[in-house]
Amino acid sequence: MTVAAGRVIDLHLHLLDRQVVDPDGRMVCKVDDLELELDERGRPYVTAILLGPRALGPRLGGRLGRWVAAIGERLAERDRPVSRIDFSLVTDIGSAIAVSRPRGRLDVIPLEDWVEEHVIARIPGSRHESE
Amino acid sequence: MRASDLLGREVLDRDGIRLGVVTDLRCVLDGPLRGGLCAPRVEALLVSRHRTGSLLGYDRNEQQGPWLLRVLVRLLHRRLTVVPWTVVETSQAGPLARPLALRVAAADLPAAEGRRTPG
Amino acid sequence: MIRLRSLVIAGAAVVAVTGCVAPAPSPGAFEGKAVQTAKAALSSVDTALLASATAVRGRLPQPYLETTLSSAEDSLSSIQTAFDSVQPPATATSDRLRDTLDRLLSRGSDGLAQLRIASRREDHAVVAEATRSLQQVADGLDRFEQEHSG
Amino acid sequence: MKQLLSVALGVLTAIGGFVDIGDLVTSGLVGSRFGLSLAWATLVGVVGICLFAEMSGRVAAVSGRATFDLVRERLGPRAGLANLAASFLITVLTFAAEVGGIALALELASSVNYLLWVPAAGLAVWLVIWRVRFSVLENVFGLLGLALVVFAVALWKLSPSWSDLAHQVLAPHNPSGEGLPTYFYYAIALFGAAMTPYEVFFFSSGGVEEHWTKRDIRTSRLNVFVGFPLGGLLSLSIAATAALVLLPRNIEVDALAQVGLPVAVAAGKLALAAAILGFVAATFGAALETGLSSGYAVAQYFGWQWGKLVRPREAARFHLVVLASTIAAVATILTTIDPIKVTEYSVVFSAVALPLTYLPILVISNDRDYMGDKVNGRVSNLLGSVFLVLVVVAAVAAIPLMLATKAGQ
Repeated sequence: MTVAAGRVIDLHLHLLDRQVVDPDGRMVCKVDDLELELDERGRPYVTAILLGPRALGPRLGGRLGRWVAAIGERLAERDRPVSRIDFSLVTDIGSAIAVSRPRGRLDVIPLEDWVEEHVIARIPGSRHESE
Repeated sequence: MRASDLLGREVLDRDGIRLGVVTDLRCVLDGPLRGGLCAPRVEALLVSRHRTGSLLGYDRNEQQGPWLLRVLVRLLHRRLTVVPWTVVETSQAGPLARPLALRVAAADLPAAEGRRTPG
Repeated sequence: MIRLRSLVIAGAAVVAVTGCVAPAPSPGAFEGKAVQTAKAALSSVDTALLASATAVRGRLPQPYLETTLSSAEDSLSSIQTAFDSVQPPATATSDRLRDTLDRLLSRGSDGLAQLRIASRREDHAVVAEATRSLQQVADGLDRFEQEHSG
Repeated sequence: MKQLLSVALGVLTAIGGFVDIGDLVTSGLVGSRFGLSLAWATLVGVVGICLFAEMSGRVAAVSGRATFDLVRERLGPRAGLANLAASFLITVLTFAAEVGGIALALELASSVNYLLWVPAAGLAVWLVIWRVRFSVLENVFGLLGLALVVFAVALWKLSPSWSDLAHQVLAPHNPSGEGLPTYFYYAIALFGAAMTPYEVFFFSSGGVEEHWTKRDIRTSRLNVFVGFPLGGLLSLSIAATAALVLLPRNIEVDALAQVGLPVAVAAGKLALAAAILGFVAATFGAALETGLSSGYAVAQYFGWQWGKLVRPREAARFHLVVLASTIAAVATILTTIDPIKVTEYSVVFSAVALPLTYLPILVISNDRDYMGDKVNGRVSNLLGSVFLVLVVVAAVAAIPLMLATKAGQ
């Protein structure tokens, strides 16, 4: 599905909770929430994809949602804002949302990097493809 | 503002009558050009009595099968209203009123057409 | 949604609890429990008999035989423990019922132990003897079940 | 020719991969207690899993999205998370049952207590997931699982009255003098054993990993429509041998050893060795599938990189979940809880959780935004709706029946 200007989409049905993939086909994250800003005529438009527990938590709602958000807060480096991918990087809206920058250079998933470095990389064989 | 700030919000019409809750944001890709795409701009709110089952898509698509599910979901969403963003009260700037208030009466709003969403 | 999860957990908890033996309140319920016990015990004894007979015909490898016999023994012993932990109602009939069944279960346990030991030693004479005794236990359990199931 | 071979391979692995510890235990148990009078439940379950797997395979091929991606998209993050929690717990419970099954099968071959085999089995499963390529593991264990065909051979050697067996299947009645609740409780267990959700997670995730396209839909259909029913026949053979050998001797299956006994009675040592090989392969293969599926479900919900085609480092959180599930599964069995009981609960809870994944797949396979012209046809939708009702009825009835019958006692 390619996107033409003027196409109509329903944000919740067609954008939220979809998989974000990078140009190498690697999975980046889910669209946990969307950042909106008002244009000069007071109409909201999408400026970024928000991700991570601090974006997902409020959408879960209730006590569980607060927990998720609080855990995200604890894990995040101090003063680091909620992870976002600017909408200018989005190249396609289909069954997945394509972005133009490789996962490694988006710097939005610190937990994956931490698990990779401190757990998985220490297990022998983690650098090789399967045989 | 986040999309989730709008979704699930109650909507009242000019006379304070409850219309339902926001189940989705209908957007047109004609916002400011950012990168390769125009940013999706919120054109209208989809307002229904309940949130349950709205994501299944049957409330917006008359053809989608199977029959059994379509009937069940549409029963829940008998009244899906499309509220153009232009009639949403945003004058008091800053954070949007909670619940959302409209500048028109419920009766003046068009019911959603049954045809599938373009996309 | 939270409800669903708690339902699953509650379900698992109830299952865990009801799996234990409840005290038998009435003579009728006690008899029912005894019949259930006899039926389960018969299953264990007959399993051992079938495995042993198949091995005698040279159709069952030794490790398989040993595993089958010891698991039959384990399950009979837990059946007996469960039955013995039930408080019988204070009637002469219930006491007689309990004595009869308990004797059968004990003879079954002895027979199974004997069969397992003899099978491991491949002592054919003792295997034959244990088989005969277990066959009697099986007949006894079968009769017990017939007599007491309404 | 090469294509024909690969199709044949796919079908054979689908047959061998169909049976797992849940099918082994439930089929043996039901056969020994109810004869073939519950065969209809297996047949219904097989039709259901064909339908379900075909839809999710088609969705994977057309949209490139696996099952749990869609669960979150269609149910939203909140209901999706509750769904994830339930599905994940049941998948890990099934994983534990499979690990227990491997250990029990190895005990049958060695007479070394199964508890000693459990850590080794868990380690082996994890190593294979960590190091071995997807296609290799799928093919090897699927093909070895075909050894279970000895149950069909044993059935034939028992030379039963076929008309009598057919009568039991076609005119179902409850022969055992056990209550109707117990009868229907085991009907749901058989249904759950055939339609386990993890099979669908695995099947659709595999399709996405192997980059299925519209052109692969036909192959996937062939695997499903030929492989699964033949796998179901294996299940029925197990039930039939139990019905012929164990039922008349008052033996009610409560151990894996009893399931294999009819094979020894009918066909001797060599056949029994094949049966044990089949047990090990079927449970090992299913342990791999459930272990991977636990990772798939979590990673797909949260949008993490998952899969076996990338280096483990590139799917770090996915591999962490798989590792944690493996440890949890091994720990569960090491509590000395009876693995057969774990299996019995896992198939019933599978039936309880089934609507959670079935519904989103049914919806998406009708959605033209995803599927284009590959949406469900009339027949698929008719059957799909019938099964939606069945799946919901089974899920709702399962827990009350479990309580009423004290889990089938």
